[in-house]
Amino acid sequence: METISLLTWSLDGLLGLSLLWLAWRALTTPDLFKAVVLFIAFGLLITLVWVRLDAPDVALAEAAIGAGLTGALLLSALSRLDSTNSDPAPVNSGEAPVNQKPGRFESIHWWPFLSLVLVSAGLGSVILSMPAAFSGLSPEVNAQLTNSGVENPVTAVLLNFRAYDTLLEMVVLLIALLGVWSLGGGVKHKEPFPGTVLDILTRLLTPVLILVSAYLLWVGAHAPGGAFQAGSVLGAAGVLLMLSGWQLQMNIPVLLIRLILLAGPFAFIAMAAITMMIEGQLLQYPTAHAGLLILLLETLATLSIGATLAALFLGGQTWKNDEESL
Amino acid sequence: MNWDSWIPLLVVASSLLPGLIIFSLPEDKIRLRTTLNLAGALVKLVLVIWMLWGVYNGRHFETRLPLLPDLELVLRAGPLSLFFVSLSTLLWLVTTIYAIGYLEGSPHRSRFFGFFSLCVTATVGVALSGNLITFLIFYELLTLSTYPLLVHRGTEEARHAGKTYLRYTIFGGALLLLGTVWLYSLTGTLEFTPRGFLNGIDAQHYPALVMIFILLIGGLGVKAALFPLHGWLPKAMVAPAPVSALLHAVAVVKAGAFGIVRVVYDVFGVEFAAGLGVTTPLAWLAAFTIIYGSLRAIYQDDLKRRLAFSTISQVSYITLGVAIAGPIAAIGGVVHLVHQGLMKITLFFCAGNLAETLGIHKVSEMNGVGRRMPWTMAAFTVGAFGMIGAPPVAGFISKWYLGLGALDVGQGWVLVILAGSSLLNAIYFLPILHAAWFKEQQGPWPDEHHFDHKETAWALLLPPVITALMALAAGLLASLPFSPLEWAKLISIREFYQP
Amino acid sequence: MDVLLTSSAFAITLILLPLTAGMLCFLWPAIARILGIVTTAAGVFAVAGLGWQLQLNGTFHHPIGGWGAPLGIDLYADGLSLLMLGMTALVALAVSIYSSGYFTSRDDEIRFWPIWLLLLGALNALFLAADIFNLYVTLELMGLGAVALAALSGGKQAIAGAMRYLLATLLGSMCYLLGVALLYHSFGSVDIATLAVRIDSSPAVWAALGLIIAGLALKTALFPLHFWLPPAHASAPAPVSALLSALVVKASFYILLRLWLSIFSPQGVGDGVNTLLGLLGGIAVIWGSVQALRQTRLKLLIAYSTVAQIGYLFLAFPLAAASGGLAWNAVAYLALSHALAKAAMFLSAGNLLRYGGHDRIADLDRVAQRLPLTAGAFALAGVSIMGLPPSGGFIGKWLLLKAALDQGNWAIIVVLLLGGLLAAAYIFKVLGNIFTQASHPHEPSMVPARMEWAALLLASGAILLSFMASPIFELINIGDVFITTGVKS
Amino acid sequence: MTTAILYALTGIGLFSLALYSLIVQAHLLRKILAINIMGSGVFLVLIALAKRSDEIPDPVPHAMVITGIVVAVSATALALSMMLKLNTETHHAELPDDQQG
Repeated sequence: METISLLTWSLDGLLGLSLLWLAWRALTTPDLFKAVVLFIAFGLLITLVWVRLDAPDVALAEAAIGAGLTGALLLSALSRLDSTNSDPAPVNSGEAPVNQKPGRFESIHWWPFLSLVLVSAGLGSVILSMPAAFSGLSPEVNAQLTNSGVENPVTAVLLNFRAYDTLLEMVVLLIALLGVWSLGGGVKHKEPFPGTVLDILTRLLTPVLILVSAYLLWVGAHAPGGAFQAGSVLGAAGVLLMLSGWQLQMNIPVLLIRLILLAGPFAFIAMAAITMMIEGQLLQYPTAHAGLLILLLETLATLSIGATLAALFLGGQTWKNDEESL
Repeated sequence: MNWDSWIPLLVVASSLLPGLIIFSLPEDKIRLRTTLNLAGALVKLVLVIWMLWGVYNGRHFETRLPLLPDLELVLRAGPLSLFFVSLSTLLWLVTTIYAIGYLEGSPHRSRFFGFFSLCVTATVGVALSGNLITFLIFYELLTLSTYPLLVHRGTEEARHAGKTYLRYTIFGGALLLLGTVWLYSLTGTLEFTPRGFLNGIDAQHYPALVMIFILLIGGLGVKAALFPLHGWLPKAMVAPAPVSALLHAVAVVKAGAFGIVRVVYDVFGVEFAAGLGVTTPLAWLAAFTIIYGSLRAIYQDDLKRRLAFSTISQVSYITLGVAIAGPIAAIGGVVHLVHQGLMKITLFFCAGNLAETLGIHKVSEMNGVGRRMPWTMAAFTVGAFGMIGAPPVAGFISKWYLGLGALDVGQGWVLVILAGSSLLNAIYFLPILHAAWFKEQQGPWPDEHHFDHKETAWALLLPPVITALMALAAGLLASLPFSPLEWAKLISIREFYQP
Repeated sequence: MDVLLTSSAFAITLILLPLTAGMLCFLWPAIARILGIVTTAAGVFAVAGLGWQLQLNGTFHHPIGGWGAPLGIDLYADGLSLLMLGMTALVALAVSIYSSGYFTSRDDEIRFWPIWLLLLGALNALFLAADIFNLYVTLELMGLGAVALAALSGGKQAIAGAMRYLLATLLGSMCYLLGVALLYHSFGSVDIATLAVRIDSSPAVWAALGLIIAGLALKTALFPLHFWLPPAHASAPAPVSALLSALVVKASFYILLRLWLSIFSPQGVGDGVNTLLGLLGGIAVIWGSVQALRQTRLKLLIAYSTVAQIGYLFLAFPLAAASGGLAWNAVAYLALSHALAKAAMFLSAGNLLRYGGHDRIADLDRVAQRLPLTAGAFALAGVSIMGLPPSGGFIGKWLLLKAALDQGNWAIIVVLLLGGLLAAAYIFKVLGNIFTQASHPHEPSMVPARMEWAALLLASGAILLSFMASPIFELINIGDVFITTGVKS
Repeated sequence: MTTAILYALTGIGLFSLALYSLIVQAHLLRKILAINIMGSGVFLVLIALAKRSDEIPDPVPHAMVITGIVVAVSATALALSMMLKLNTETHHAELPDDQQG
């Protein structure tokens, strides 16, 4: 039992409470824009919590994807919402909608509230009853870390011990993109000229972002970082470019875009098939050059994650339906 | 795997395969469809005769197919099953000829004959089934294959009749299913064994067995048109004549009656059932249905509805014979299975002829029809006399044995029922005959068709005459070795005196 | 060594082949149609090969990456997963053949085939997984794919239905993931076999049980949580609603069953939960059938019938404890025959919709003559849904009835019989209209033959199931998944 | 009350809070926010409980949470584009039967 000094305890308590308060405010403020901003703040705060819980990889991923990209997605969706009712009180039937009124208490639906208080109390007591000291799988991970080809345990788990999960996860990203594209023509992304400041900033930032993403990819082998974090930074770069009016999707040939999108999942499946042929076990890298293979997988994964996240941000206007050549 | 164990399956398949092929035939392939139909019927007849001869010489025909881990699909040719199989095969051949003539030029015949063959497959399956689960499967298949025939015409009235038919039969099916599974969970076996397989059950299950008996008889009573469950039969007369002839005189109704015979003899064993005290209430119910059916028949002006109510009462003779739990009454009940089939199908054929050639549907329109269609009315008369129980025709024999059997076990009141019902039969049949033969024809026939010099198409005329002759033969030549009566005696001996 | 014929080769192809084919369809939409049919056909052979291998040398076990259970992820296949894989392969083949005729416009084709093949890969991966977190990822992959397909037709109802479905499926996954978290942090592993050994009945296990069952019940649309199913399944395109009702709903039920059999029930952890699930199943059967009876549109009727049939699957939980393998065999058989029959029903509904332009039950204009194969398919599928012999549904109902009667559980007996009667009522309501003339006949548009044959073959499959019961039960019981008494290693 | 337990309880709090607003709120954007917050809650529980012993935390939950975050973002993207499509079709950002609510 680590001796809890008053300082750390108060810091954690403060962080935890503010998380809850931020979440509550984000979910109940009448103004949608304020809700999204609060949600982004919530994302940043939770990144702090991950750092506090010694989970640097997760903190990186959360900052880039959880707060950054999801926030961008929410804001762009909010801007595209039909202007008639993006304001707080949708003027559809005149009567003030129940949950929009700022009144704090009479708007609470008692029945779900009480049942959920019970549920959380129950779960809370379960958490308290769990055994204090618990090592989980870290001994096994440390034992096998040497012949996993990477030093960073999280990357080892992600790309070697549980590589099959990551393979399926790449396909999840792909299927989400296909779903977004199959929903077809959303509102055209009308981007006015970004203004010189943003334009110059983008020109300076993009190469830096790409460099950071490459570094994160490389450092993932022995320190917090890795494919997902690198990919999301790359995606952020793409989003930045698109926000500043660069019509990326117009001048890159469609087949190339699709190949990039498929690079990650395809690499995983090819690797799986090859290792199956050679070693007889799915995704069993020959220990000699496991590190190299993982790095290869990670680079391709970074590329396709970046492209997919940027494409998800673009959302509705799909690249596919303005070309019918194939 | 000698040849004998495949014949029962071949008998069932001999109408299933042509049926499936006919389903896929386009409408205009009349010649191919007719040959397929008749070929299927003839092949089945040959196989049945082969089995009759085999069983007579003591050979054993049984097909066992795996169905469930510890339950099998069993098709076995015992004396009782052969009795019913030969009836349905013979009458299917005759009815096919009749249906081909009757449906000349009407639409959707491929669909009709497809379901027609499916229905006969189900009837033959019901007859040949060796255990209760096979019986249940073919029994439900019978419901499913008769429904499309009922709604064949596609009129709103047909759909309504179909709906009532389903409401009764699906409900009956559910009762039968519950009874069968409950029995299976109690006894662990469902094989039909002469004198039943429930003798070893210990006493504390008796109330459950009574409940099971009620459930089974309830399920079968729907098709056997026992009193409270008969509502669908008169409404089902909206179907075309060959459907009401074969189905509601032979296949569907007989499957119910045959089921009751099976349950009482080969599941419970008639002594065990009598011991349980369930047979006497069944006898009362059957008796009441006989009287009720005949009473209702008197007031029906529509000819087919009158015949339908007469079927309701006649089929309950079989149940009565079985419920009296005496060896001689059993002979009467079982033999009536065939006699009633022959007589009733003749009447329905004649009704179909009258409707098809002269457009007569009402009894009141039948004045002087004997002169216009002498052969049809002659067959009708033979059938009617058989129904009343007049001596030369087969009906008399079954009533005779029923009466004798009732006296043999001291159930005197049955004689009153038999006499009363014969009287009622006379009340609703004789006026028809009188009107047909002795009254003058007033006014033109509602919808007359001329068939140059013959009274109607030969395909419509031949079947009723053949079945009338068969009914007469079953009555006159009752003592020949292969007559229905002798065969019924063989069955009854097997049920009662087998050591 | 002949790596090609080992069971792991078959299992891996079952997972990787659809995924690669999906990506190739995305890359070259022109070949999508042929690739889809070829992949699903290969899938059927792969399942057959896997079944053959399972029969030869028992359950299939493949440690991915060679790391072994607690650390790495294992693939595991026994009789139950084989049954589910076979069901998926058959329905997938029929749906693919059907869709090659259904989706004619290039735009639809581009959107349907990639997602469908990825979904198929997710389904196969789910049935082969032996790791509860891996099950979460496959569940999520399947959910997103199903939602994307449900929204394919683009109408107002379709999008609203798909949105509600997405929210429900995400909520279900979150609850499931919380359950996984609790289990992991109590026993240090997410592998089902290891968990089965280490589990004890601590409060954490109870909470995990509650969360996982709530999450998966929401995804399986068990009674109180079924609100999202009818609009989503009814407004989706016909092949999509077929695979939603037949496969996607069964996948979450499979996980529930798998976890229940191997982790929760050996410890007697869930006795109270048994009766609750049985009760909800019973209400689902009655309520679903009554709702189906009230519908005027065919696809909504079939969707509500799915809600009812799901109820049948949950009826077995209270019976399972005392009836040994019987109740579970019945559930497996009901799931298989329902999948085939329900898929056939939705496909024939799609034919009727394509042919008549509408699916109002009252005006099914003399379809028996003009679309005989579709009418036949619907009728045969209806027979299996009603549980009338000769059909797979009858065998399942018979076994459930037998299990209920052995234990004298009269409530379930009444529900089973009442469910059968209500099913007969709503099936024959449709069949009655198929034969009769509609009030105003209209100009039909022709339906490609392969679409009718796909529905008919599936429906006759459901009927043939009634004669293949004992061989299938032998297959199901490879690896004795249903013997819940002893704790398996 | 170690930090692990504290954060785990916060995770549970987030989970229930988000579940409540998912049920109550009508606007789809709020429902999507609620789903994201619920996800963060579960991830918080996963990682907090991994930190119960004081030496380096167990990396497996970390990998799981990274996978979870990526899955969450893809689900959010799909949900948002579906909401937009529903919005263009019906000019409402609520589900049909919630509209009057």
